[in-house]
Amino acid sequence: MQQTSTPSRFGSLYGRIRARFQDVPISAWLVGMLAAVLVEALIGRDLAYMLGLGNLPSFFGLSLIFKKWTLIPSIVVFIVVVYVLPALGAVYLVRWAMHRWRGARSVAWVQRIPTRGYIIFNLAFVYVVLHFWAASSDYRLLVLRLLGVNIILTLSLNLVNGWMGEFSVSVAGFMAVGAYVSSVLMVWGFVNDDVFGPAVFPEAWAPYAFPLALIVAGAVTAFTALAVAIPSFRTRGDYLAIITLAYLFIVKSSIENIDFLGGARGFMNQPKVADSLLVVFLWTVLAVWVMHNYVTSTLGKATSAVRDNEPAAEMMTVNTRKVKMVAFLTHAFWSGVAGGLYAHIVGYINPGSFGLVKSAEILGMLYLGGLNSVTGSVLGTVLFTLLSEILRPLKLVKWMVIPVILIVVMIKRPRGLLGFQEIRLPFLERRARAEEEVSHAPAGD
Amino acid sequence: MAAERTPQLVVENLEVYYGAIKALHGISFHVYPGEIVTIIGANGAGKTSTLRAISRLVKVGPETRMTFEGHDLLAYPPHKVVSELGISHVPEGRRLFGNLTVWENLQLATFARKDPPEVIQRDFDMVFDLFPRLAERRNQRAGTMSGGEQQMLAVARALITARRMMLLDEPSMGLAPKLMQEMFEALKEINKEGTTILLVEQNANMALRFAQRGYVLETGNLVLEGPSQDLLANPRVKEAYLGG
Amino acid sequence: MPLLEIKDLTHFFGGLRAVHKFHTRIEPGEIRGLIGPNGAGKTTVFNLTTGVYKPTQGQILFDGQDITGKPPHEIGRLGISRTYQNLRLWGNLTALDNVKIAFYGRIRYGLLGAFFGLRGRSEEERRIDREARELMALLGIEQYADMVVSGLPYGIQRKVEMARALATRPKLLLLDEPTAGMTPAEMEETMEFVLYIRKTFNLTIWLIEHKMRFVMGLCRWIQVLNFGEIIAEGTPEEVQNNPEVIRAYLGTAVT
Amino acid sequence: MSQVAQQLFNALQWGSFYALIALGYSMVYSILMLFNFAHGDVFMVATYIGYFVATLLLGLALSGSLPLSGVAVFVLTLLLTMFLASFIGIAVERVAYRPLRDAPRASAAITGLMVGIFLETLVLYLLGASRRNFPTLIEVNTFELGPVQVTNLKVLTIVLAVVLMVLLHLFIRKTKVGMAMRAMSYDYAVIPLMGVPLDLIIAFTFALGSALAGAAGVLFGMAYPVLDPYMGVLIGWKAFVAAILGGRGSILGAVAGGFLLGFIEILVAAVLTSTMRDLVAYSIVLLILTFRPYGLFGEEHSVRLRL
Repeated sequence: MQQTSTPSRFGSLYGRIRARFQDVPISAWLVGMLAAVLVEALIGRDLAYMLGLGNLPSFFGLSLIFKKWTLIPSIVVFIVVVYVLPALGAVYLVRWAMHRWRGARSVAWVQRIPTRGYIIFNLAFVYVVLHFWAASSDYRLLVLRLLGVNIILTLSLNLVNGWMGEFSVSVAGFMAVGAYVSSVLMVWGFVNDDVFGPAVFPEAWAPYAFPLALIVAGAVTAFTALAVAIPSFRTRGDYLAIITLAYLFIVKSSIENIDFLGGARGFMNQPKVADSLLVVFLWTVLAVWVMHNYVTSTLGKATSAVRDNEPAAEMMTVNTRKVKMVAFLTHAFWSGVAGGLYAHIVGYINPGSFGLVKSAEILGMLYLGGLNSVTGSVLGTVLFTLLSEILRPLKLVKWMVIPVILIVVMIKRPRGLLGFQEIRLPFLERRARAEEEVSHAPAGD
Repeated sequence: MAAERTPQLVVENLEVYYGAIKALHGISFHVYPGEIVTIIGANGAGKTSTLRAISRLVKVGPETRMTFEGHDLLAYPPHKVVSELGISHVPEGRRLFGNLTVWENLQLATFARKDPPEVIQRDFDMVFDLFPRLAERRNQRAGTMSGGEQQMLAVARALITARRMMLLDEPSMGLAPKLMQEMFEALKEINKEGTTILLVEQNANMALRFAQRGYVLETGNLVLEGPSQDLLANPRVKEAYLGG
Repeated sequence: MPLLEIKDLTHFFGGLRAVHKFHTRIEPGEIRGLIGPNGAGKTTVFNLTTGVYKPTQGQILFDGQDITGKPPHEIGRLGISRTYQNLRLWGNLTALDNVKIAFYGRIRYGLLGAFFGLRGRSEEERRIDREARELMALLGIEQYADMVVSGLPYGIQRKVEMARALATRPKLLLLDEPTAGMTPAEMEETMEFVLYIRKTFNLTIWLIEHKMRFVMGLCRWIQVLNFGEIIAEGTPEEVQNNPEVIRAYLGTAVT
Repeated sequence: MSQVAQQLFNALQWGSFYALIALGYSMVYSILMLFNFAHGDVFMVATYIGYFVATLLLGLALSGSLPLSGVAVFVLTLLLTMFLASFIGIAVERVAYRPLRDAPRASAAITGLMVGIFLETLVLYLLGASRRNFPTLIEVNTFELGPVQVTNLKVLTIVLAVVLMVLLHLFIRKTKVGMAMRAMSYDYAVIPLMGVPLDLIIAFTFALGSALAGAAGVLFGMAYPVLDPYMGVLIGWKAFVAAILGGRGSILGAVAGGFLLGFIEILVAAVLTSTMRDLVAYSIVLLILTFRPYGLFGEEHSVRLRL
């Protein structure tokens, strides 16, 4: 009844920071991060020891706060010396260099790289930074790979819960189907197993077959998702939520009842094909890219039209059944792929890992980041994961703190941190626009 | 004629926003006790918003002042505007509780009243007297009645909740001309018993013949006001609202 | 040949008869009016024509083709478009996206193009973007293109809805109370606007309206509906003086 | 034959639990069009409250400080638990739903889920992982009812559940507050125009639903005395499904859905194996909802008017 429109403090703070660093290209930030990561690799361990932090802290020392609050000064020193100073130093250096050599040939050459190439270049850069950061501990590596999986899950869920405006809770069920299908395929093909017999193919092929197994897993998941997609033609909203809930329980219960899948005991022996960060990183990038493409295309935007007013969408030539189908099946496909990745990262799955709690966790990430936002999903997942890892020392209390944080965020920003908006990269947009004009000028239609 | 009386309802600088859209741009008007006043205007001009603002169902702008019999309206939550100040509201589209019977709809309207049962009973009698058809249908579900009967119930329900002032939002909507006539007769009756009436209507002709004074609302601004006869004779009103 | 021909159209909601034996023939280029009291079944007729409901009985021929029982998106593709009595825009999207999505039926890339951004897609998107902006410019609302539509003033939203309806390239445009909530001056403007779009887009128009002045000014033939049945039809003058119409609809209020 | 009758009693008993909890979901849904995802955990907390109240009263009675008979202890436990549980409901509404009343409903669903997780963790944190045993309030007796052996506890559960449902029905039909609740389920926004305080009715609805969950908690605790903080997840979600199965927001539907689910589950466990219980039960739910998208007693709500 009453209107609540609060221009948030977050927005203005974000705006101020953005204004301050608007002209810094992403690459400069990445150089900054790389600098921080390298400094950490060089002196991190020694400095941490000197400051009494013990071993190199996994998450910037933040989680140590909850172990021993007296360490706070040391942690602040550590963060400033190891991360902030090198990063800012590098950023300013790049800025200065750009200014100094403005118009120089090499700079002009960089500026001529097409946008797509530029993005690939930056993504590679991101990967390098993450790679070095994860090099120092297996724990970080594991968290990063799971983060990738969660990003795929959150974004694919956003397609249905955000762009489509439904409330799906079956994400963990989709994940389970993908995890089991891909695991069975890989174990059958490449592992000498008690249940599935000797390996069918040489083990060396496993890494190359893995993508195929994931795609098959995704496809099978999408097929099972018809159980959810078809009812969506007739009903909307809450009932669909229940149907997805029933789907989740059915999947879980089915697995428990299928003997060769190990039932409730679980399933293991997955070949180690997702141990490298690169594999997960590439899949994550692919998923984000594909889904981003879809939701920014006019064809994909019709999903939001179905959400906002279905009869009007139908009248305006939108095939609403097809749109719903695509949204659900895409959601299911990528959740299945993510499940497959998850199974091979963890190397052990059981029905218990794909319960309602998993769905609730992904929902939490999604709504924290905000609906209808690709960057929001990524941000929400990263923040949630970071928070979860940082609060790990609190043990049980963590699961009282995280809900409280989420409740507060929901009350303050009911649409999540980035609901219905994207983090814009003005630098990139300017670039793309300039390119558009150049490429389009001669055509002149 | 009303110069020395003090107004019962004073609205000053009423502003209403829906998100970024401004529905009312700071309108001011007043209603004297016992009067029938109408606000006419096109659909979307802000008539409904005006009534909803008085009933405190929508947020108003920071400059808005509203008093009712000397009380600051803005200090009252919506249900107390009804139960403590005595302003009832017949909303647009009637908004009856279709799953409740006629009698239950009326019974619910007594929720906040602290009067003894016999007083309430007298009100019920009065209402059934006014609209005998409701008495016949007291056990029928409100949702299954015809449009005209529903409109009677909506007015009856408002009469039971409170009767110092009644806000009426398009009571003629969807009524056949004959029923409309009956409805306005009944409203006249109610007014005679001492209830001030503020009426919002698209059917300007009907409204102006019924009311003593009128205001003309266009896209969130009051553009004309005056005694009904003057408005009925006004060429601009004629052209715009009375079908030329 | 009439552009739209409806024969013997009858529709029940549950046991309730909403439309009874409705018929019409609308010639290309015509502006046709449909009037009647609230609840007479006017919007139901529109909903039946556009495929929202499947008629209980009757036949609808559009452009020589039987469209009875076809789903709305196909009927939309064949060339019928509409606006709504209470705006039905996609509130969370920008005005431009509202118009662009109405190109859906004519998008020339498929799902693969949407997912993988193949070459055809960017060209098509550019075309849609350009055409949508041009359309908005013709209606004088290009400056609102990138704003979220639910935050726009009512009048602009109406025009966005019109632009959206035109983006499907209709031959027949159904307008459901196009002047609802308009001031008299705005109504005059809308009259001219309707004539303008009819000429510019070579349209046939069928409209529901309550404002007699508007209907009388635009339509040469009017049908009057009451309780789902046609109680009168004819030229504006004939309808206006028809005693049954006066009794059921116009009442004494119209002088 | 007696086997069938036996299972019938089990089904009625489980149906009673589900129905009592499902009512809480349905009542909140009918007035706010919102699923109270924390309700299962409200049931869990209520069961723990019942455990503490029962232990305390039993201790007092046994030590002789309070002259209470066994039945009196049970009745007091039930009433006190219902009373205290209602405050959990009110608190949940206050924290998770009231601040978000004008927000997108999905956001409120998230806060509900989070409150649920919070409650589970809180109980786990306060009471530790060790499972608690609900004290025996009533000596369990088995007696013959024709060819069927039943326990007095089962009969008590079923009878009490039915009594509570009848009372609820009468309350909703006959009192003004009940009328206001029904009216609100039809048109939420005009309620204040009747002079009815909206917030109070909403809080009261939550309280009522939670009190019923409290009753379910005591009865459940007596029948299945091992309590753990995640019991609300298991039983709560099933009750939720039952509420939907019956038709969202329908009181009769919640009761019917609860009993139906109880029957399906017991039937599957009896005919197949108990491990297939969830699988078959949820498949049936999926089928029912695919072909009757609005549940057994639900109607397709038109988009609700908001004044």
